Parts: sequence; C-alpha cells; structure tokens
Amino acid sequence: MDYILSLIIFFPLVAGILGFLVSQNSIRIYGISVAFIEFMLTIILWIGFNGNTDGFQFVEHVTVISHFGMNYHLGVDGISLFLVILSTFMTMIALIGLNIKKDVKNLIISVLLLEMTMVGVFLSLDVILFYLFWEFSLIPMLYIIGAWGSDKRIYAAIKFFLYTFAGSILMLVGILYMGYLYHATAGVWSFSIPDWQLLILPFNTQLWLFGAFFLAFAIKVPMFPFHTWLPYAHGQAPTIGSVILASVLLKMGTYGMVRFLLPLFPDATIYFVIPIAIIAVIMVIYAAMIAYAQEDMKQVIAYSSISHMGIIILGIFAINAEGVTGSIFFMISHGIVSGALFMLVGCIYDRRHTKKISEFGGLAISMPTFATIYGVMLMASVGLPLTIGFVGEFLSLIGFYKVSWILTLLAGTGIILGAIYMLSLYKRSFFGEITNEKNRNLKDLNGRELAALIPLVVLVLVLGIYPKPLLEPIDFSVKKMIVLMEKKAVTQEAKEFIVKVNSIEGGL
Amino acid sequence: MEQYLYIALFAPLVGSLVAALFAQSSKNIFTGIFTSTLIFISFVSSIILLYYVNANTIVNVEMMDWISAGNLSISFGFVVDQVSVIMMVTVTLVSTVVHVYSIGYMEHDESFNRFFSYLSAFVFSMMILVMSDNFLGLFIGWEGVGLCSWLLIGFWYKKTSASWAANEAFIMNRIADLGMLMGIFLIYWNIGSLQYDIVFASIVNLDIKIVSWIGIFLFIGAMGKSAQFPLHTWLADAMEGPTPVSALIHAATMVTAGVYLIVRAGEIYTLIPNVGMFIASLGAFVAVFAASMALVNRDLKRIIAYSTLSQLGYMFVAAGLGAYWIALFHLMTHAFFKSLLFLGAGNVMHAMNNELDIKKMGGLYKAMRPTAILMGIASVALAGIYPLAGFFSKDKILEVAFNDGSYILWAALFVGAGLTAFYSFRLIMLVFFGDKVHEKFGIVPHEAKPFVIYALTPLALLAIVAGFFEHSFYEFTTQLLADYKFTLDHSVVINLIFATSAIALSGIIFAVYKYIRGGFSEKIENWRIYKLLLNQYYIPKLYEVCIIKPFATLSRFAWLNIDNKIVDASVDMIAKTICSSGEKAREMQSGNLSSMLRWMVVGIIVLLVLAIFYRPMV
Amino acid sequence: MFEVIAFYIFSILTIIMFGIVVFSKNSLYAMSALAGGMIFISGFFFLLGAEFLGVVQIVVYSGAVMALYAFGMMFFDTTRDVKENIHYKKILYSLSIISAVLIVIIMSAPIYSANIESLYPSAIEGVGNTQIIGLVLFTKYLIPFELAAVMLLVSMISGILLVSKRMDMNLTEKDHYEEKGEII
Amino acid sequence: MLEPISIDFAALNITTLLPMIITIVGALVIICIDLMTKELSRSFYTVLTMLFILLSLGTVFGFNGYSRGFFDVVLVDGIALIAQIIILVTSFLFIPLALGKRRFQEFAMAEFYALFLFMIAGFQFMVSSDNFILIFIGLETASLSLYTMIAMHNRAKAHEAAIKYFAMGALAAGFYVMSALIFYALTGSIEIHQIAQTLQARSFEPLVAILAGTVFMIGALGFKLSMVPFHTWTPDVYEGSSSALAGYMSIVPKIAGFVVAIRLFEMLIDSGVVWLENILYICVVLTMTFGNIVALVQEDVKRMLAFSSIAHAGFVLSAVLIGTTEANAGLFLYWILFMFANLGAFTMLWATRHRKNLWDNRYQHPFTKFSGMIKIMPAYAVVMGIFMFALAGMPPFSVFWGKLYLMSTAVNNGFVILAIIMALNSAIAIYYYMKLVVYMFLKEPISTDKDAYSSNISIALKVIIGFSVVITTISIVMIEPLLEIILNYITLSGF
Amino acid sequence: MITLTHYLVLSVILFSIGLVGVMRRKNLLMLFFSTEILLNSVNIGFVAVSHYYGDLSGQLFAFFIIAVAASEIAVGLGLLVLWYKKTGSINLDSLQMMKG
Repeated sequence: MDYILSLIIFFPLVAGILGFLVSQNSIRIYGISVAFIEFMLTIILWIGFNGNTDGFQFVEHVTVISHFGMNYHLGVDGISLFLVILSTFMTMIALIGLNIKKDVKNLIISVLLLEMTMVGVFLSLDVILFYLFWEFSLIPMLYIIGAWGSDKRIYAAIKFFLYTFAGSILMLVGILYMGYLYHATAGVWSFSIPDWQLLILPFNTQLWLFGAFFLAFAIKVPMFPFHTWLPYAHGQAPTIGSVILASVLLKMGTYGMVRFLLPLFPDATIYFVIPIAIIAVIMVIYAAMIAYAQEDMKQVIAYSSISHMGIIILGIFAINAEGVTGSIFFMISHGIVSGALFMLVGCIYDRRHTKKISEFGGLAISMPTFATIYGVMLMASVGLPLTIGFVGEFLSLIGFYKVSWILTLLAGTGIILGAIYMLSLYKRSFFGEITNEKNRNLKDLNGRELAALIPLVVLVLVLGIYPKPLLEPIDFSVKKMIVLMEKKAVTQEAKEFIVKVNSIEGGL
Repeated sequence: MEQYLYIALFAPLVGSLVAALFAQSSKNIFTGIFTSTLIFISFVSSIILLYYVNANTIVNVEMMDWISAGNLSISFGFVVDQVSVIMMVTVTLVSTVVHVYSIGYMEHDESFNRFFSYLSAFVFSMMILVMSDNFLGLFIGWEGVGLCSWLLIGFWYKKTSASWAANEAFIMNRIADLGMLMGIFLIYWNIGSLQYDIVFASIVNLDIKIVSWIGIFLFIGAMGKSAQFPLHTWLADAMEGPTPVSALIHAATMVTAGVYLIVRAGEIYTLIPNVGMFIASLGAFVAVFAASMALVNRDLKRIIAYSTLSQLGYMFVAAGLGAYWIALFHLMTHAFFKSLLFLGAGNVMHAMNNELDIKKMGGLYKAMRPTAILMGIASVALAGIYPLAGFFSKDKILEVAFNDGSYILWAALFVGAGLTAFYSFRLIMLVFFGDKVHEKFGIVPHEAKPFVIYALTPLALLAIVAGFFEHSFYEFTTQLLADYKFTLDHSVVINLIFATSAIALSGIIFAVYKYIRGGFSEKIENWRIYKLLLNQYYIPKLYEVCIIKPFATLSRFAWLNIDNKIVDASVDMIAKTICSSGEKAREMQSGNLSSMLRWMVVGIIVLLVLAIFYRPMV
Repeated sequence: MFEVIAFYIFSILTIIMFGIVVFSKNSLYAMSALAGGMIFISGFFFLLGAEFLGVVQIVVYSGAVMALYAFGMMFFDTTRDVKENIHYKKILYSLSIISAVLIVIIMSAPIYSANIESLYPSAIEGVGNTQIIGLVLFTKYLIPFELAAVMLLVSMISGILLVSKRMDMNLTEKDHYEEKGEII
Repeated sequence: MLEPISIDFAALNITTLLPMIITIVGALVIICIDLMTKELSRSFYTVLTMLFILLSLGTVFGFNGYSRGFFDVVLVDGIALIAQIIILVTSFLFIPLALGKRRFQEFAMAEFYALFLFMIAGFQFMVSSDNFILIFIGLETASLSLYTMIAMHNRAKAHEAAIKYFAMGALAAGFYVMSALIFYALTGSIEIHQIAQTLQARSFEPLVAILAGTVFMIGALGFKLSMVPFHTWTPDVYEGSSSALAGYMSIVPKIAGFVVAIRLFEMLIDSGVVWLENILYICVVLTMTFGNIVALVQEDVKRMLAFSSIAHAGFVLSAVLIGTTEANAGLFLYWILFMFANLGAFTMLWATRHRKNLWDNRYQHPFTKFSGMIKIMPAYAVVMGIFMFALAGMPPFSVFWGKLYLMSTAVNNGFVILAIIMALNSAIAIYYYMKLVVYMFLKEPISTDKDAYSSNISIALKVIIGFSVVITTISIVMIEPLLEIILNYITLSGF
Repeated sequence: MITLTHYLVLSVILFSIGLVGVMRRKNLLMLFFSTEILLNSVNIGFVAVSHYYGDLSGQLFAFFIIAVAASEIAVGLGLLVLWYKKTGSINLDSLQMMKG
C-alpha cells in the first residue's frame, strides 16, 4: 500500500503506452479493463484510507530537483480522495459508453493519458508536480476534442487549450513567487503544499498571489466572464470528451481553489469573498438564462455546468465546514450527473447525428428507457432531494447563507432557473407527439449504453440517500483546513470572519 | 409500533417500485390491485398509529443519518404525533379510494402501470412530508410531491398542454421552495438544528425580527405548494392531468401541504401575529378571488380547482389567525368532499368522452344517478350546509375571523361562502340537470363501473359525518397544537352560523333557480367583469407577457448579444489583436536587404538617442 | 603646425573620397575613390607614427583588396550600371544625419583620460614601430595572429569553393542526381 | 634597444588551447585528405568530424576552473567551459544530419567538414577570451565559415540567405569594432577585465561615451543573438539554409554571443549602469514579444521556428539582465534543454526534406504539409508533437524546466513583472507550436504518400531523433545533475 | 593642436559615411565598399588612440581589422559571384525571394 498513489498515477500511463501494441479491434475492451483496474485501485485506496487521521495519507516523497525544492510528493486526504475516485470512475464509465470507431486506439490511449493527469492533479502535493499534471492534461484533451469533435472542433480545441493555458501560466509565476517567499522565510526551497500551508504571508502579498492563482482556477472552472471556451469545447467535443471534461476537468479548478486559495491565502480569500460571490451569483443566473436560450441539447448542459459551478464556488467561499464540504460533494455529484447527461446526449447523437432540440420531440414514446434515465439525471441536475444533486447544492447554499443571505437568495434562483431550462429542454425533446418521423423508429438504449448509465443512476440515488460515507472524510479534512485557516489568518477581520461563519446563532 | 410506522411509510414505496418494474409493459390489472392493497395496508397502519397516538404515545424514530457536515446533522427521522397522524390517515384514506377508483378510471390507458407507480410514489412522498420530524425531511417530501405532481400532471406527455402545465407547476413550486429553503437556512443558522422539537423549543429565544423572517420564508414555501396568490395559476392548469390525480394531489393532499406546514410550524407563527395576520388576509383574499373565477368558468375541473383554491384560502385564514386545529380540521373535511367531487367529475368526464365544458353537458342525472348523488353530497358539503362536514369546519373558520376582530376578513369569507354555494350548484345544475346539450355532440353518457362507485362511498360517508367528530378532533389535536380561545358570546356564534348558512343557502337557491330556467342570458358574456373573470383576471396573460416572454427574450439576448458578441468576442479580440499585430510586425520583415540594414541602423540610433537623453533614476 | 595642416587636408580628402564612394553612381569612380581614401587613411597612420600599419594599409587595401574588387567588377560587367532605386529617401537621409550627429556628439565627450597607463608602450627609445609591433604580435597576440591565419585560410577556402565549378552544378536542385544517389 | 624576451613555456599554459587546436588540426587533416583522394564518402568525413569533436570535448572536460593562457589572451573559465561543451555537443549531434538518405551537395564536399570544424574553433575562441581582438577574430572565423556553409547548400534561397547574412554581418562587425574603439579610447585597453577596472577608476565618466560603446556592442551582439531590431536576418537565413544548419545556427552562434554578452554586459550591470539594465529589459521584452507575435502568423514551419528562436533568445537574454549566478545557470540550463528540443524539431524537418517544394511554391515546410500526419505516420507525428510541446514549454518536457528556472530566477531577484511578461509570452508562444500539432493531429491528411514525408530519413537521423525524444521527455531527471554541473562551473568563474 | 578628439570625430564621421553607404547602396559590390569604409574609419580611431595613449594594442587591433576586412572581401566576393552566376544581377533588390 505504500506506493499505491504512484501506482494509481502511472498505471494508466504505462497501460496507455502499452496500448499501442494492442490491435484496433480489441482496444476498446482493453481500455475498459485498464480503467476498471484503475478504478479498483482507487477503491482499494478508499478502503485503506483512514477517515480520522490528520493530514495526508499514503504520502510519498522523493527529491527530484534539490536546487529547486522540487519533489515527487504525493498524498491524499479527504478533499482529494473522492475526486480521484470520481476521475477513475468516470473514465471507466466514459470508456464503457464509448461508441467511436474511427481511430479508436488513439482515442483510448489519449483517454488513459488524460486519466493519469487528472489523478495526478488531485494527488500531487508538490506544486510543481501539480502544475505539471495540470498543464499536461490539456494535451490529450486537445487531441480528443480536436480529432473526434464536430465541425468547429479545431476552433473549439484551440480555444480550450489556449484559454486555459494562458490562465495557468500566470499561476506559474504565482507558484514561483510563492516558492521564493517560502525560501526567503524558511531558508530552504520547497514547493510542497503541506510546507506552504504553514507559511504565513503578509496581507498585500496574499492579495497578489491570490490573484495569480485565482485567475488560473477561474478560467478552468470556468467562471464568468472567462467561461466562453466551455460551450465551444462541449458543443464540439465527442461524447467521451464532454463527459470527462464536465465531470473531472472542471473540478480541477474548484479543487485548486480549495487546495490552494483557502489554506494558503486565508486573508486574501476572505477579502475577496464578496466580489467572488457576486461573480458566482452572476454566473449562476446568467448561465442559467443562456442555457434556457440554447437550441442545442448539449449546449444546454454545458451552460448548466457553468451555472452549477457557480454554486460550487459559492460553497467554497463560504469558508465554513458546511459550505466547503458541500461544494466538494457537489463537485462529485455534478461530475456524475453532468457526465451522465452528456452521455445521454451522446446516445441520441449517435442515433440521429444531431443535437438540435428542434429536431426532437416525443422521444419518450420511442425511447422510454432513455427518457426515464434522462429524467432521473435531470432531476438530479435540478437538485431534487434524495438525488445526489441536492446534498451538495443544499450544503453549499446553506454554507454561504451565513456569509450573505441576499447573495444566497439570488444564487438560489439558480434552482428555479435550473428547473426552467432543464424542464423546458425535457419537454421540447421528450414530450409531445413525435413530430419528426426520423424519431419514430429510434432504438432504445442498448446494452453497452445501459451498462454505462445504470451505475450512474444507482450512484445518483444511493449517494443522494446515503451520502455519509463521502461526507464524513471530506468534512473531517475540511474542518482541519478551516482551523488551519483561522490560525494562519493575519488580519483580525479574517479571524473574526472565520469564527463568525462557522458558528451557529445570529445573522439574517 | 415502529413497524407500523415503517409499514405506513414504505408500503406505498414498495407498491410504486413494483409497479415501476412493469412501467413499460402493457396494462396489467395486477399493478393496480397490488398498489391499492399496499396503500390500504398503509392506511390500516395509520389507523393503528392513530389509535396509539390517541393513547398519547408519540412515535419518533431515527432511521439513519442523511447529511452531516460542519455543525449540520440531519437524519431521516420520523415522528407520528397528533398532527401527522391525522394527515397520514387523511392521505392514505383518500389515496386508497383514489387508487381503487383509478383502476376503473384508467383501465383503457396504455400506461396503466406507470400511472400506479407514479401515484404510489406520490403517496410515499406525501407520507414523508407529513411524517418527517425535521424541516429538511419535510422538504424531501415537499419536493417529492412536487416531482410526482410533475409526473402526473404531465402523465399524458403527448399532449403539449399537459407537459406545459406540468412544467409550470414544477417551476412555480420551485420558486416557493426557494423561499422555504431560505427559511430552513435561517432556522439552521440561528438554532443549529432543523429538528422540530429543538427548533420549537428554542425559537422563543430568538429575536422577533428573525422569527418573522423565518415565518415569512416558510410561508412563501407554503404559498407555492398551496397555490396562493400570486403563485396560484399552476393549479388550474394542473387539471390537465388525469382526474384521479386532480382529486388526490390537487384537492386532497398536496395542495394542503402548505397549510400543514403552517400548522406544523404553529409554534413559530404564534410568536409572530403580524405575519399570521398577513397569511390570513391573503387567505381571505384568495378565498374570494378564486371563488369569483369559479363563477363563470365553463371547465368542469377548473371550477373545482378554483374551489379548491378558495377553500385553501379559508384554511390559511384559520391557520394565520392561530386556529391551527380548525385549519387542520377543514383540511381534513375538505379532503373528503373535494376529492369526492373530483372523482365524481371524473365519472362525468368519462361519460362525456373527456368533454370538460359544462355548457355542453346537462341532464346527466338520469344516466348517472349515483354519481350525481355523490357529487351532490360533495357540493352540499362544500357549500357548508348543516349537517355535512363542510358546515362544521368552514363555519368555524368564519367564527375565528369574527372572533379575532378581523371583520373585513370575516366579510370576505362570508361573501366567499355565498359564492361557493352558487358556483357549486351552478356546476351541479349545468351538468346534471337542464337540457341535454351533449346529445348535440352525439355523446351517449354511461355510468362508471359499480366498484368505482362503491369505492367512492367511504368518502361520501365521511363528507357527511366527519363534521360530527369535531369535538374529538379538537381534543385530539390540541394535545399538540396550540388551543384557540373563542371569546365570542354564544348568541353571536349562533347568529353567525345562521348568517353563514343563510348566505350559503341563498347561493344554492339562486343557482338552482337561475339554472333551472336556462341560466343567464348570453349577454352577460359581454360584460367586462365576465371577461375579466373568465380570463382569470388576466393574470396568466400578465405572467406570459411580463415574465415568460421577457425572460425568453432576455435569455436570447444574453446568449446572442452578451455572451457571443461581448464576452466571447472580447476574448477572440485579444487573440485577433495579437495576430493582427503579428501581421503588422511582419511587415518589418520585408526581405529587402537594404531595409534590413536600415533597421539595424535604426536600432543603433534609437539606442544612441536613449544613451544621450535617457538617464534612469537610480 | 605641419601636423594640423596635414590632418585637415587628409581629413577633407578622405571625407570627399569616401563621399564619392557612397554617392557616386559610377562604380568605377567609386572604386577609385575608395582606393584613394584608403591611401589617405594610411597617411593618417604615418602621421600618427604607425608606419607599419600605414604600409600594411597600402599593401593590403590598395594592393590586394582593390585588385580583388577590380576583378570582381570586371566579372560583373559593371559598365552596366546597377539601377539604384532608393526607397524612402527621407528616412534614409534623416537616419544618416541623425546618426552622424549623434556619434559626433558622443565622441566629442572628454573621452581622453590622462591617467591611462599604457600596457604595451608604443614608443621605446630607439626601437622602430615595426619592431615593437612584431614583438607584441608574436608574444601577446600570437594566438589572435594564428587565428587570423586560420581565418584567412577559411576565407581562401570559401572564396575558392564558392567560385569553383563545383558550385555550378546544382546537385540539390537536380532530381536526377538525387535519385541515382550519385555524387560527382 | 629591444631586450630579448624569454618566455616561460609553462606560463603560456598551452593546454588551454588544446580544444581549439584539435578542431583546427582536424579541419586541416580533412583538407589534406581531400587533397589526396577524392573518392571518400561523406560518411567518412562525418564520422571523422565527430571524432575530432569528441577529442576536443575530451580535452575540454580536462579543465576545471579558471585558467588563463597565452599572456592572458585565452581565458578558460567556467562559462567558457560550459559554452564550449554546449558548442561541441551540439556540433556532435548536428553533424550526423549530413547522413540523411538524400544526398546534398554540401555534404559531398570535404570542405564543408573542414569549415565546420573551423567554425567550431572560431566559436571556441570567441567564448574563451575576454580580449576584444581574439573575440573578434574568433567571431569572424566562425561567421565566414558559416556564410560559406550556408551558401554551399547551393540553391537560390541559400545564396540569398548567405548574402543577406553576410552583409548584415559586415555591418555588425562594424558595430563591434566601433564599440571596441570607444572602450579602447575610454580605457586604453581591449580586455574586458581591465576595461572594468579602468572604468571603475574613472568612475564611469563620461557616461555617455560608455553608453555609446555599450550601444554598439548591443548592436553587434544583438545581431548574433537576433535581438530586435537586429534580428531581421534570422528567418530568411534559417529558411534559406538547410534544416540541419538552421537548427545548428539557432543554438551555437547564440550561445557564443551569450557568453560575450555575459562577460561584458554583466560587468557593466554589476557596476551599476542602470541604463543598460533598463535598456536590456526593454530589449528582452521586445525580442520575446516580437518573435512570438510574428511567429504566430507564419505559414512555414521553419520560419516559424526561426521566429520562435528569436523569442527564445529574448527569453534567455533576461538571464543576462538579471545577472546573478542563478540566472546564468538558468541561461545555460535553458539553452541545453532548448538545444535538445530544437535538435529534434529541426531534425524532423530535415527528415521530411524533399527535393522539390511539393506542397507550396514558396515554402519547403508549410503547415499544410503536416496535415493529418497522425494518420500517415503516427510515430512521426507524436514525436514532432513532443518537440513542439517541449519548445512551447509544456511540462514535463525539457524546455519547461529551463523556463521554470529562469522565471523563478526572475521572481527571486525582484523581476516579477518581467516574469509575468515572460509568462504571457509563453501563452502566446504555445499557439504557434500548437498550430503544427493541430495540423498534424486534428486535420485530415492531404496526401497519404508515406515516402513524401520520410524521403530523407536514415538510421542516423532516426538515432538522433530518438535520442532527442528521450532526452526531451525524461529531462526532469537530468535537471538535478545538469544544474549541479552548471552551477559548479559558473561559481568557479565567478559570474 | 590636433587632439584625440579630432581624430575620433573624424573617425566617426567616416563611420557615418559608411553607414550611409550601407543603407543607401543597392549595388551589392558598392555595399561591400561601404562596409570597408566602416572598418577603415574605425582603424583611424584605433591608431589615434594608440598614439595618444602610447599603447600598442590599438595598432594591433587595426592590424587585425585589416586582416578581417581582407578576408571578408574574399568571402563576400565569392558569394556575389555565385549569386551573379545564378541571377545575372548584383542588384540588392533581386534578393527578394524570402520575406514575411
């Protein structure tokens, strides 16, 4: 168990490279098997994980560049554990649901590489290593979108790549500056997150560093007004690309916020809570409205992702255990739900080669199972209690309520607007008579698609009813982090803020 | 005892899931019977629990943890106390009837199995709603019934209007749910728990301002579910669903959830009489407002729906004024006679081949005598004529209003009572008596199957006798709920009763008198007031013009103009600027050696100029 | 006094000569003027007591370089004047004037410093300039000297190679040779 | 009378000359062999050249530290050693490109190899001296060889490139000597360390003259380093010369230029010439940005790489500006890592060299040529993709680490804004590198003729490509030892 | 009295003339003449400085510059011959194949 994290990171890489040897007709099953083994490895990790231990577990530490303080440093805690599992799980599901014949070998190898980078991002404790995986994740995604997407795929792929790259490159400067500050304070070079967490920075420095890191994460999330790459990427990407993009890649941004912004720059974070929350609220409402106006099924879900990410950000910037835990849980639930929705759209796209809502109507007649699963996911997406979507949304909002009730109220309109666009989408494509004869004889979901979707449906319900196994470890780590933040905060206001938002009583 | 609780709670779920297994297969009578049986089992368990609770043992169980994060810890906890058990009994009783009725009603529908699955799921959600021991559990049920209502209104999803109505209902409810969530947040951050008992125990310590806000937010939640103005439009549209659904959800149970919430949170509302007064005023307003729309409507089900709306207004008056047990009592009696009315209407619809325009009916009494009698009973009960159930409960509400000194409210309710009587009998008269207009359309009415009629008899019975349990009901519920003190003289009460009965009777008589002679002339249809009422005060239109359309326009604008032309274009513009500056800079690369050499000299000269004139500050 | 007069005369002459080189349309004039200018420059060298350099200047420039240029001109058939379309004359002349002014301004700064200690004294009693240069050249600057020899070798090789017949046959552009993979 | 001079032979420290002597001797040997027999194959000359380079490299490794030789004209200090190592290693790796499958005229001539070795010697002298004369002669030796070698490619474009390079080089030589003159007039010395002392002694007066000298030196070195606006030759010369030579030119002349720049400019900056610091700052930013934005709009891969090499040079020049030991280490580290990526990229272009411009009248390697390469030659596409991402500074490939180190140096020394500008420039840069990747991976192929793409590939090229791929990919493990060595050398020489 | 400054000014004037030539000349051969002027002008400066400081380095530098100038001519002419044989022109404007 000592090296399980390395194993988890590098297994897909090795399997991907070896995948070149596997012949085209067997590669799909190969990919699924690898993803399954990888998923099992993360499950083993979960089993071995001790939910009540401080700090990081399964830590590995090897010095790589000593002059520079760069280490191969891995570890996992409650915050990252489930994101790792989500990554491997969704990769597996996406591969099961894969329905592309063209150059499928390259595709599967890219997906496996992508899996490595995703897992790597969540498991890295060394910031340089984190950055390495963070940037590298762009390359396979570029290829996936650009090579297997629809008409404007190249534009979309380049936009995705450049936008996120441009954002993160500034983070690199921030990372380096942070490393410099650590060196100046501690006298040794270190880029390790646990080390950095102990570093107390003056307020002004925090502000600048916060900005550098925040921009990268904001673009990745993507926050308004940096979101415009996402609709293109989703709209053009193949199903598997959208699934992974929505379910995991976007979470890298919010994960970064939890992992870096909060514990490293507590004062700056608190200083920026309200402005960021305002942006998040704009994002929630604005994206929901745009989602309503869309004509393409996939774009609706893409914009709904933006809207939901707004609530996740709100939860994170609540700086209390409820909000942060909720937002992490919401990351997972959104990963599952939006992944499933994209897959569902993929199913219909495979049949009709269009995603235009106006082309559909009455699908519930010809494809009842499809409609049912879609309905379940839709309800999870609008946050119906007892589905996975509710828990995170509820906790995020309840957390932020303590910070500002009015913003929470405004963000809460997201649940109304969410219902509006989702239901109208559902109505327009599934209800009514069959208006387009092409939809008359569509086949309902086949075995492969069901195999991919049923586990998601089960998870949506099971985790909606019993989220405790996830919430508990997350909550434990989050609480530790908030204690740390309070200890580290240099300004009195920040300290008071943290105490205030974490205590019951008072406040409208 | 816990097992009864679990049986009562989960029997409908089991039924629903089993029916769901057959959802895509063709009609199977088994699902109907099976689910009905399970609901009946649930009903029996509820009765047993009622017995236990009557013996003063409140059942409270914690099933398992649900959400815990930070200080928040919520579990699936259920409580069976005086209030919830009443609700349970009412819900399961009506549900049982509706289930059995539906076996007949839906027999020709291809999605028979699916229907029962949804219907039982609804019962399950409703049970969670009433049995939960914390606000979030209530919220689960709250949203659950919303979902089932969405499914059931839109049950005939091929009809665009049905799915539109379903969405409208869901979205309107969501608006209210947000208010409720805000209330829940507020409770949590002030008390630290959402458990009823803890909340009610510590609510008194809170600042009255905060309590008021909690009350307001929770009431916003209730407004949506109970379709109070201005969130009322969905209820009439919800009549697109199958009639048993209207009977169960949109008359007897779900719409009363709002009243239940106010009653349940009575301990909060007693602290804030101002908010209570507001609730009562709104209720009184809706009572008249909805009744007035019912006066002219020609749609059989919509009339009943407006009537429901109006009756909900009555309940809110009671609840708002602190007479919780009365509100609950009216809720219960209303459930009986209103679902009876709806189910009767369902029979009529079937007989009329799903025709809903009452002007096209008439003279059905002969063909469908049992139904006519049942609906007659229900209408009399609704009108509040002694000795039927409606009399007791509705009269009490008027009494409360008078007692409270809110004479305006009383007057409104008084008028409402008259209107209620009138439209009820307008409906009866137009449907069952008068000319057989339907013959013009070639419709041959037929009575429903006997077992359907038999299924309705328990409701009819209860609609007649329920009122006599008033005292025991009072005794029972006030063990938990705050008592309401009447300060009126006995004589005043008697006078009030007479006045109310008089207006109800005169309403009935007027309707009978008028419609037996062929009704009003066509001219009134040109009256402005008639049009206003027929168009529901133009409120749906107003929503359409002021909210739905602008929202759609704004959304498109945001997408096409803001998102594409500003946000996205500005990003692209950065890229384009860089590229075009690249093209510009490229001109420097003319490839001509002379100009290349000149560039070098230019470089030197610029640097020399800088060398002479530029002295940086050190 | 002689020095002053000589300096100014040489200066003016050199400037005129080089001016002709730069501005003359006829390349023959330009070349002759260049040769003249070179010789006047050697005059400065003599004036400054660097006799060796003066001689080298005359030998190398007027002898070698000019001969090369003359051959070149014959080869290029420069009786046909190259049409010189000079673009952006304004820019050109303003650049020229600015550069001249700037450099002159800078150079009129008090660059000379009396405190400079000479490392390799140029005047030793009774020793000629050539001898001293020889001394320094073959001790201190032996390596640059040898490298200069290499450089000259390089330029010789280059010169020979570039004008040799081998460069006339363009192997790279002729498919024929490539396909056969043969090298001539 | 002139005293007879007695010279202690040991004091000459003749070993300092050994590496250069070997290369020069090698060149002479090749010429002699060529005189004797004409029948020899290019492979013989190539390998022989490689051997001489190896020998020279071996002697370079013999030094460790600061030594002067030959009346202090030759200075073998740490940076000279690293620079020599880089020059020799790069030469060693680039000369086998002569062994492509297709035959090119220049490689058939023994003179090419001789000139190649002479050029190496020239650069070696240039980096291992602080005497303006020796630097100048070294520079000219190398440049003249280079001009000839470019022209030997013997196509119209090659000739054009050589003439352009030559003419501009002559102007740059003028700038160089002018600068030397000014410094000489100011200090009476042409050795950098003495210039430094004398300038200190006269407390940098008159500053304007010193600055003028610096300006001309910026012009001269800027030409070598292709600093804006002295860069205009770069794309044309790269395009005109063979890919092999173009790749070589993007590495070696520049490292030699950097060494001189370090010697002179850092001396001045350290002495508190803030002017130069600011001017260099501007130049660095300008060069980076210009290179990047123009590379953005290129249609030809080689020209794109040329502009990108301008940008890279600008990036690295920031190390001279920062001027700390760390920064200099960063400079060399970056250049070594850049060398491998660049070697790979240009070798790939070289491998696709076709006798005619098949895809475009104007360009040999237009982007469209690489369309859909992943479908025709997947391995080729992946490898080229790796090189592109490496050059773009994508982790975990080689140049990223150099970039990281340099940016971190900038941050550590208070040049945060510079670091941000560098970061933004990387963001621009990624676009044009990615453009090639986009063409290779995302577009449909325009021709499925494999041979058209592998016309020049041979074992030698494959080995070189494989080698650079491995180094580029696993560079993360090389950083530690490399830095160790570089820092060791640099601290020895006191920069 | 002629001072060092006189010589230096003369030197830079000649240098400027050289620059003008470099920028102006379209005949490649004449362009090479101009580069000779550049080097020669600097030579005057070197010798003058050498004279006034009594230091030999300047003279040696001038000596090497002459050597460099000579070898540059050889290579330059070689290139020019090559070009001329190819295109029949020594006009600088004929070098326009590559740009952009």
